[in-house]
Amino acid sequence: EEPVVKNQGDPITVGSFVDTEGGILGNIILLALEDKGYVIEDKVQFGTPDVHRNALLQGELDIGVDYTGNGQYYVEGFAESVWVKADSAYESIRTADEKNGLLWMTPAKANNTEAIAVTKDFSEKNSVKSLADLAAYINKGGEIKFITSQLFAEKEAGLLGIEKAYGFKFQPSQLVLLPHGNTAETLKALSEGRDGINAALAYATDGSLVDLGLVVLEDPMSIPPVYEPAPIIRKETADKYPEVKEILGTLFAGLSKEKLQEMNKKVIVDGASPKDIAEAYLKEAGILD
Amino acid sequence: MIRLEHVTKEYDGFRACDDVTFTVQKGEILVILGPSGCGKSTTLRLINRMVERTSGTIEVKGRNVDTVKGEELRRGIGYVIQNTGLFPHMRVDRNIATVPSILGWEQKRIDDRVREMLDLVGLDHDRYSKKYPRELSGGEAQRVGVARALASDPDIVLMDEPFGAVDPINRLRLQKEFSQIQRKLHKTVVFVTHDVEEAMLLGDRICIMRQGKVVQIGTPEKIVLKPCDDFVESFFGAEGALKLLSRYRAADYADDVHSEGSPLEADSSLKEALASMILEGRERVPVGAGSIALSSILDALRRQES
Amino acid sequence: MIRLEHVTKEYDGFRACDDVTFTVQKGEILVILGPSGCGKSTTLRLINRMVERTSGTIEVKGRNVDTVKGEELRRGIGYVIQNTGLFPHMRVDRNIATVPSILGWEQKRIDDRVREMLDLVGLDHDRYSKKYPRELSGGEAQRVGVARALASDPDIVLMDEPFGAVDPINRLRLQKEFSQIQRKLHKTVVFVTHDVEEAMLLGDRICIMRQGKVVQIGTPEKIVLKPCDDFVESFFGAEGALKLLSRYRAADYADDVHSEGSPLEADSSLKEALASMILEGRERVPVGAGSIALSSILDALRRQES
Amino acid sequence: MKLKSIIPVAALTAVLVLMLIFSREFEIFMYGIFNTKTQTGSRTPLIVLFIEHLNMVVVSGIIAVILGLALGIFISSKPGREYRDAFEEIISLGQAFPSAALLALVVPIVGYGSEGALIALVIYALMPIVYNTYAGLTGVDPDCIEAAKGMGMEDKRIFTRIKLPLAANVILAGIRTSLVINISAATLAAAVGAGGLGVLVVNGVKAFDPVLILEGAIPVSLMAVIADLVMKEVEKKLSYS
Amino acid sequence: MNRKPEGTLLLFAAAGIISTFFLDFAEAKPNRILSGLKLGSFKFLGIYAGILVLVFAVVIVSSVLRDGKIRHMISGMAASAGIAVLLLSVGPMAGLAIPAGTSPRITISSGIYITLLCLYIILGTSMRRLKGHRTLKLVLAAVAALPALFAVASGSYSDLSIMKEYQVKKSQFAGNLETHLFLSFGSTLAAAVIAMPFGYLAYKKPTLEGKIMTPMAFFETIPTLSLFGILMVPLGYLGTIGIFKAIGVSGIGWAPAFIALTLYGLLPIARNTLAGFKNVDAGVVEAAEGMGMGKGRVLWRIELPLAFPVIFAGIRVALVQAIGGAVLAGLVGGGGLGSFVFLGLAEASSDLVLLGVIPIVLMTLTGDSLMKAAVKRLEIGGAV
Ligand SMILES: Nc1ncnc2c1ncn2[C@@H]1O[C@H](COP(=O)(O)OP(=O)(O)OP(=O)(O)O)[C@@H](O)[C@H]1O
Ligand SMILES: Nc1ncnc2c1ncn2[C@@H]1O[C@H](COP(=O)(O)OP(=O)(O)OP(=O)(O)O)[C@@H](O)[C@H]1O
Ligand SMILES: [Mg+2]
Ligand SMILES: [Mg+2]
Repeated sequence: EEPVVKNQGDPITVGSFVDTEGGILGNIILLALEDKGYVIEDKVQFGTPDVHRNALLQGELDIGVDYTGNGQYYVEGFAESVWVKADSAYESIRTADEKNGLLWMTPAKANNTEAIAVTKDFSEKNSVKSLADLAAYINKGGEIKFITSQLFAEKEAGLLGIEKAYGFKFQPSQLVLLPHGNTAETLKALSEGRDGINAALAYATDGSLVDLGLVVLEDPMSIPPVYEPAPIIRKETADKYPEVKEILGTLFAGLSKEKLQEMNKKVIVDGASPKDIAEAYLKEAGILD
Repeated sequence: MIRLEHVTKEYDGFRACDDVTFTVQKGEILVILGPSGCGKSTTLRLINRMVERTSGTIEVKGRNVDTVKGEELRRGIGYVIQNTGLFPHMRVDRNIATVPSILGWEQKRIDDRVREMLDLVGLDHDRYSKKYPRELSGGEAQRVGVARALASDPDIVLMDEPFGAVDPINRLRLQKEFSQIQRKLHKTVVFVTHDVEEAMLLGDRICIMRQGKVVQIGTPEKIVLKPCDDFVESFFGAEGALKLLSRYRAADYADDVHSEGSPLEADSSLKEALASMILEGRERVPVGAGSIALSSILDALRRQES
Repeated sequence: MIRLEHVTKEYDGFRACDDVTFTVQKGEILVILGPSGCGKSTTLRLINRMVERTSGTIEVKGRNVDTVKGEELRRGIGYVIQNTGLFPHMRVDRNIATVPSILGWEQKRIDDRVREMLDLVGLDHDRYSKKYPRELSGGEAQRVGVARALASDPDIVLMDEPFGAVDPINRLRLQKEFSQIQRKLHKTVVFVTHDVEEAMLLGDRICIMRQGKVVQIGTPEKIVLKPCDDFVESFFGAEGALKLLSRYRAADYADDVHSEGSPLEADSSLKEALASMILEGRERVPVGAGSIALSSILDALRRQES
Repeated sequence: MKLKSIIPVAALTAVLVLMLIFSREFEIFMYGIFNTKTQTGSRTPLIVLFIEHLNMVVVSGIIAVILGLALGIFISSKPGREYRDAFEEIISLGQAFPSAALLALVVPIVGYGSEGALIALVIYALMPIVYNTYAGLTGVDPDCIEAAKGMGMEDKRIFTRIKLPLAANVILAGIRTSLVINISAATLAAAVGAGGLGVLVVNGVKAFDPVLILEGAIPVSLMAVIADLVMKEVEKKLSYS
Repeated sequence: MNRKPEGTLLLFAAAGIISTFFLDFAEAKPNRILSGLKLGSFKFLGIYAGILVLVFAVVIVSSVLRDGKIRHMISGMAASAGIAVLLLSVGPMAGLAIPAGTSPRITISSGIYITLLCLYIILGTSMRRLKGHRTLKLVLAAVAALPALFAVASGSYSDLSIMKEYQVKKSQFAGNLETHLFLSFGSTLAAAVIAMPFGYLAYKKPTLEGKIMTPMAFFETIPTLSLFGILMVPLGYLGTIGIFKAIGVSGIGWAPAFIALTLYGLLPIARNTLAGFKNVDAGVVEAAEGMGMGKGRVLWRIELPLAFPVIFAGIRVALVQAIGGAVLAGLVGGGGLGSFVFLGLAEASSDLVLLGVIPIVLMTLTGDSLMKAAVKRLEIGGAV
């Protein structure tokens, strides 16, 4: 039978990033809450990370989804090193954000970090398996064209750090800079070899990697931070609806990197609806029946 | 009926009207005639206070115009401007009904009035009342303009080159029709033109202006026969006298002498009678029951003068 | 000089010119007169092939117009259009120099010619040659238009209501000036107008058109005195004869009889003489050394006819 | 060009140049004012982005002017007149695509980088030029053309001596409009990786960073205003009235 | 009687044939993002492609017919038949062309769009040049337009990739469409309400013209996206204040987009308001005043009605601009169809981009032509 509505006339607004994973994670939250009788205003895939962040801070969103590593941009006073380890990253942003009235729930055990992907063929032909191999390849004068987001290219915890750590340097002509960080586009460009592109920004949970015949280069020095997705709830909302906080608390705990990859693939490659995928996951995890 | 006394209008020190004084009697047509830019329109617009004078006094129907609100004053005075100024977004009937509806007449009365006015200017109500101005020819538009100005039955009508935009052939017809209407209605009219023939044909008196000043004012005969200066004389050119002849009806100068040939039309002017004589090379042409002699025409102006 | 034979021009089956036949002699002015839309402009533009005829033959200076390229034909024929059509982006001198420079005259010759042409139409070279058309009054622009059409000294000039846009007072002056120029230059002219007085004043012969057809063609006297149908008669109105009088110089009809009073100006027309008589109520007015009698005027047309 | 009209152009150009030279200082100063947490900065120097932007605008502008003039002249000519409606429909269809969407749609066809952006910008810049060329040429007083023809000018001469000079101001006004639109529309080219000052704007919007937005927007607006003023002068110079 | 072949028909029929023979009509992709097999018209549409070629051939033949009426009747009928065939066959043929695999996609390619465009231009040209014959024209238009509606409604297109995208986004589609309409129409309305009085003021006080128009013209030089972005800061601040917060103002969402679009709409409307009032024949105003109408009455009864067609034309320009500009709201969390465009751009899915773009284009075209028609209607009673 229909559950009783628990927040009559006061819908809870749920949002997430405007990207594929945001669609899935946002819908997981949305469906889980709806199942328990909450009326939700659907702002899933609401905006870019920073728009989303500000919406949470300003109360435009009650609940959102963000990645632990993004804490480096949001809060000050932490050493860079805290962001490259899963536990310290989560702890840092959780404690810091409490002061901002945002509560970070337990993140998924899935590090959606930034990485550099190449095609399997390229990897095998030039025996490039890790970033160190790539550095050697580039320094030898090998052909390279890397498609990435502007943001990744310009941060110390991103490409600049990698270049420094592994000792190579992309020339401007070897870079295709996109103003956004969604990797569906970069990976598609890579797999089609468009404009001579043979390396691309990827996220570890990207679902299309396998289908597109791509491999991610290993990063033994772990330069980019750890990005684990976690539900975030405004303190006000949590105080008003303690049960909601309860539900969100461990909602993502069961999500593994492989699981996220698979779900992402279903959406972005197969074109499934993120909502359906989220629902299937919730059923599988026994949260929904 | 209308009295201007030492009226002056300055624009930035330039005198568009300079010490103008004249009176228009009830039922009279005063034509203001003069070259372009001499201040004719300005004088006209001073009367209904479209333009406020700099100095002087203006009385309309015995009342100083300053004692009435401008808008009210204008509602009581018909006004026809060059190029008609019909409202292009209103049909003919609504154009004509403008002032009556401002005055709050009831619908029935307005409708009747529109019909009556169209009748007066010789336009068929059914055919024209629902047309838009752009569907009218120049002459038709002009008539509607006159109908509109007369709709609220004002005693006074101001007309600023009303036939200026009409081609010469239609113009003559409109002028004649206007004469007829005036003969029925006896409005008090101030009529601005720069067309000498028009002034001759319509004016009871003519007021000649130049550079803002009134140069001469009087009946057409007086002005043609006794021009006060070269300027006035040059205005009528060498043919002034012939033009004057168009003011008189041939029948009025006829005698009982019998004459051969097809008679002139009943309301032919002396000018037409003269033309007919020259065409036929005869000193006498039949008109009505009798006939008219060349010598009568030669004497006509003299007779008029006395 | 110009010969049209059974010329017809159809627009989508509508005959703008219908079986038009006429000839214009060297040095003659033929005026085409008719109501709006009767095909006057079309006829004119057929001559210089601005419009290609549907059927019939046109000869200019004895040659079929089809044997020459349209542009070359036009370079040899002056053309004045209504509203002048001056090029607004060129100064007066360059406007006038248009055809000479197309023809490749050398600069010196062009400059001289511009000066000569401005002189001819009575405009001061220094004052006007560097003005833009928009800085000219209507009458001045009209003169420049005429100067431009005559610049390359064409034998033939086509004029399409050249004075249509000028106000009545200036118009008369321009007409008289044009008469004078023509008396000097003896061009072959086809002149389109819908103004009857203009046609009378300027035309050696008048061609009356109606609905694309030539109704009557002949001297003004013939057309006024012997109109071939009601349409032509209505065109000249009751005063046709008076208008005709403006064509004749009073001096040509004077006798040696002495008469009192101030004499008429030397080139006064019979019409002016008549006006003067009526004004003064006299049967005789002095002209030149002698005088002219009313009876001579009465006989004038008759004399002309024979 | 009169001194009075040079002064604003020179002043604005000076501001633009200063901004390009001292972009770093500008950033530091503005971050001082806004105090945002994310101080992204830019990997590529402002001057490089500016040149990319300028390059895009100039190249697309030149193509659009050539194409637009040709098309405008063609459809206002006698043989081309019958194509007018068809071309007008196609161009206005092109314009019905929002510029962002147009850019998005050319990527799958021509790939990343400036080619896609150029195509989109050309389509955008075309309409005002074609339209004004057409309006200018057909708006020439028919009396003038009649007179010219009647004086024995050939079509070619009528075109170069009469129609073109008389239509010049209208045509130039079209080019001006299209240039200003283009400078501002080129901002979106960043969305398809074509670079230009839009990189800063797009990043700034995404990062919620007003400094970046201003750093991109100010030079763009300056360019647009300068182009507008200069073209206005050119218009005055080349038109007769 | 026109002896020359008709260029427009000839040109676009030839273009149609070329596109039918040489351009791709569809792409059979193994999944949503990978490229796949490109299909030419014959491979994709089979016999129906032959019909299209036939249609274009008929148009070419008709273009040399002497009798204009018959010529345009034939070409018009051929074109609308071609449109119907193309639109109706695409759905079922897509079903047949679907490749094997877990999540295959059939995407429409440029050839179909270009062929369709050629057909529409031929149809439009024929209808425009066919004087009279209202019923025939109505039938032709119906034959050309109804199949698309029918195909969409009947689910015949459900195998097309774009419809699959729609299925996924169905729940957001109506909302985004509504937001888009609100942003574009609402901001245009707001711009009209603000700009018309300013335009009138500039008309009444010519000395103020520059002061009013220059700032409005300045907005036009700021790139749309930057204006959205710049507005986020002050609005974010405003959004913390009670009353603004209550009406939903905030640095993100609809407010910056709405305000920016309103600012862009000001210039065209104010400029046309000024021009509209200036255009009113001075003689008409003089006549109105001369008949004793007061200032207010002259404004409402005479000047405004006469100026309105021109003002309305300005509103039209502003609206078209706003419909396009509202796309960028998708970047600042303002919703609207731009969300699909940018998500599609990010996911490299041109079908998703099209899902946003096609309604926008349709909205622009219908909005534009409705407003154009309205301007014409207004002018019937008006000046000119
Ligand atoms: N509002 C105004 N401001 C300044 N000068 C004006 C104004 N109105 C008219 N004038 C000037 O006053 C003079 C007389 O103008 P007015 O309109 O009365 O002439 P008019 O005799 O009617 O001429 P027209 O026959 O050309 O209509 C002209 O020199 C004109 O330039
Ligand atoms: N290019 C054209 N196409 C169709 N009809 C035309 C064309 N040019 C003229 N006509 C028609 O031919 C007829 C004669 O036109 P034309 O210009 O010769 O008249 P007009 O006697 O010069 O008149 P107006 O005195 O008004 O100048 C008119 O009915 C006109 O509508
Ligand atoms: Mg006046
Ligand atoms: Mg004509």
